[in-house]
Amino acid sequence: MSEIGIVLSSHVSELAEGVYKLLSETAPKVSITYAGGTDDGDIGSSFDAITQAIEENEADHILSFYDLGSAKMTMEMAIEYSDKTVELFDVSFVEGAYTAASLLSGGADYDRVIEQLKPLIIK
Amino acid sequence: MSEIGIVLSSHVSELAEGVYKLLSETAPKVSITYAGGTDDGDIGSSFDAITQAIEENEADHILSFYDLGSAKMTMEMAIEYSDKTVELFDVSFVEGAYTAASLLSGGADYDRVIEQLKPLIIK
Amino acid sequence: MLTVENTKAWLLRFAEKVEANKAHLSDLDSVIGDGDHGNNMARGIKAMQEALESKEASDPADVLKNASMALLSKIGGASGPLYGSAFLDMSKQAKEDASDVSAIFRAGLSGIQKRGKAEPGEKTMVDVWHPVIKALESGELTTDTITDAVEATKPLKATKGRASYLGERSIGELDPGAVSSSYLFEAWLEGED
Amino acid sequence: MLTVENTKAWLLRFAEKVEANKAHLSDLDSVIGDGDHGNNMARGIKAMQEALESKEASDPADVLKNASMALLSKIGGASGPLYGSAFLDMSKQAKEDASDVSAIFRAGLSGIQKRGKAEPGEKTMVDVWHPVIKALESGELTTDTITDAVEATKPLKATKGRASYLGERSIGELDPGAVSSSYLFEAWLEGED
Ligand SMILES: Nc1ncnc2c1ncn2[C@@H]1O[C@H](COP(=O)(O)OP(=O)(O)O)[C@@H](O)[C@H]1O
Ligand SMILES: Nc1ncnc2c1ncn2[C@@H]1O[C@H](COP(=O)(O)OP(=O)(O)O)[C@@H](O)[C@H]1O
Ligand SMILES: [Mg+2]
Ligand SMILES: [Mg+2]
Ligand SMILES: [Mg+2]
Ligand SMILES: [Mg+2]
Repeated sequence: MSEIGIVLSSHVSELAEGVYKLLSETAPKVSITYAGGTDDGDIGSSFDAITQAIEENEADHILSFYDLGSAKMTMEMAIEYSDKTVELFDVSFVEGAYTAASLLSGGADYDRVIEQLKPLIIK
Repeated sequence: MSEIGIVLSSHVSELAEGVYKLLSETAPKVSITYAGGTDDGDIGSSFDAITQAIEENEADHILSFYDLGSAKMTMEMAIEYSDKTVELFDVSFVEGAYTAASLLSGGADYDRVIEQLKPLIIK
Repeated sequence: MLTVENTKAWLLRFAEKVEANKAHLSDLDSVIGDGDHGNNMARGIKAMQEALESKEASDPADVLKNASMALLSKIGGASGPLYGSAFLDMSKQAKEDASDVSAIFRAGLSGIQKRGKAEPGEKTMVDVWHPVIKALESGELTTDTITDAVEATKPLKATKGRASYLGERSIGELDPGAVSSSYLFEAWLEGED
Repeated sequence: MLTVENTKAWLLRFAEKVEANKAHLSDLDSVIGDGDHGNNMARGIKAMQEALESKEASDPADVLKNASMALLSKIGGASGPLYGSAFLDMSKQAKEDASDVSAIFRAGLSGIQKRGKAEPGEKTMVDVWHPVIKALESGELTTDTITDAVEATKPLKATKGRASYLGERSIGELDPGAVSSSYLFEAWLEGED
């Protein structure tokens, strides 16, 4: 298992699950957890679900990715309430998370991942 | 209905469906169709499914978005075989498609959409 | 001066207004957003009402904190972490000094801005909080201040939140979060009578 | 000179090699990609075999076109549109002149490059197609040419396809698409004996 994990936060349950599948195929040894949609299954974000995704992740150092602004803000709140080190990236959601997962899975170190994420900052 | 439609091409069925849901909520009057995964439901892209998404879209002028490179190449092949005008954007998948859908739904014209997509080019 | 009683009463009046205007809030949001602000707020204030009834509160700070947690957990949209942050920071300030209401609201605004990074003029709830608090600080807050602040969001172009994706197209509509925030302040004013 | 018969026989030998090395191809892909290249190719060549058996072909161009459609539709990975484009352009060239095999393969390479925009040295199947076609054009193609081309992908850093996400980490491994392409050319050479 990679020491660094990935948490995904999306507005839509299927979207979060889909990105998880895409990443898992290429990075089976990276702990990837996700939250998508509200607690009722509507489109939106759930503080509890995001908190759970952070806590359930096997890593204590987490890189996190989100689709739209409100998933970011809810993630930020969850981060404030968590004891883990969770970094939030304003990068392209799918491409950023895929890049991080590939690199971590290939054994790249933290600095290398950060460097490769830079060109994907779009928010 | 907007005269311009949106086609999504993803490697994962849930991912395509999830982005579709995210866009539809905000842009109910834009025709949005999608293809995700292989014909067997595996991770990958299906020429037939992408072709179908293009043909089933109510618009003849289509803006298309993809997650990773191979969904792009398969989309390109489908575009060559189609009679419709389909433009492919090398932008961030979720954010680019969401931007286009929001703008089209708000009645923005083609040039405005293109201009707003420019800063999202990352591939 | 905030007390457990007047804080609860104020928030329950806020909840009533949101409930009564749920469809209106969603309609506004469907023009420049995704059409869920009314549902989001209704879900949040329902959880807030339940929390106010079921949770012990020894001081107004507790009341505000319980409200914060309910709104944060249940709203589900951008307004969730925003109202959540506002009430959390109001709670902290109320803990320090429950008598200075302006300072408490000021802390709420700074919580919203810390979270959402919006300045006045970006067509968000900040455009209600900001002028309302200024008026409150100078002892001049009336319902007109609130109504005017809401109306003033119409000509603004959104540069934060979902509406910002519309660019110029966001001009000419009220901001949904500004409207829901106006209910909070109207509910407050009604308690001041 | 391509004929309906030798084209079919060649593609069936290619199919056999892919089938026999399916696990190997996926293993290679799991190191620098997503581990599906063997499954992808196996799915594609199965559809290709079925098409070769069931579809009428009046000339070798038809055979290549049927193969193209099957691979394009069924592979499901990046190699789908790439092999699909290669066979489509080979078919077009074979329609013009079925006797010039080098020109046919050259058209296939240009189809791959038109689609995937890869130049030699980017650690893709192009790194097999390119030197093999050069050797073919100068009448010097041997199995060694093919093996060497495949081996030469090891030290390369991938800058196209999924492996490119790995950057430096892609160095030191064979490119899966280069290996599957080597089967196509080995199968061709075996027909030349
Ligand atoms: N960054 C921000 N700062 C302040 N307020 C914001 C911000 N983003 C959104 N808002 C407010 O949130 C409201 C929308 O809330 P809501 O519809 O519940 O969330 P969502 O946009 O996620 O669907 C907007 O009308 C605006 O007032
Ligand atoms: N842009 C490209 N140009 C040429 N070949 C490419 C390109 N992208 C990928 N490939 C080839 O495709 C192979 C991977 O195919 P496959 O595993 O079936 O697809 P995917 O990467 O979508 O899972 C790579 O090993 C490489 O040879
Ligand atoms: Mg909304
Ligand atoms: Mg919403
Ligand atoms: Mg692969
Ligand atoms: Mg694949």
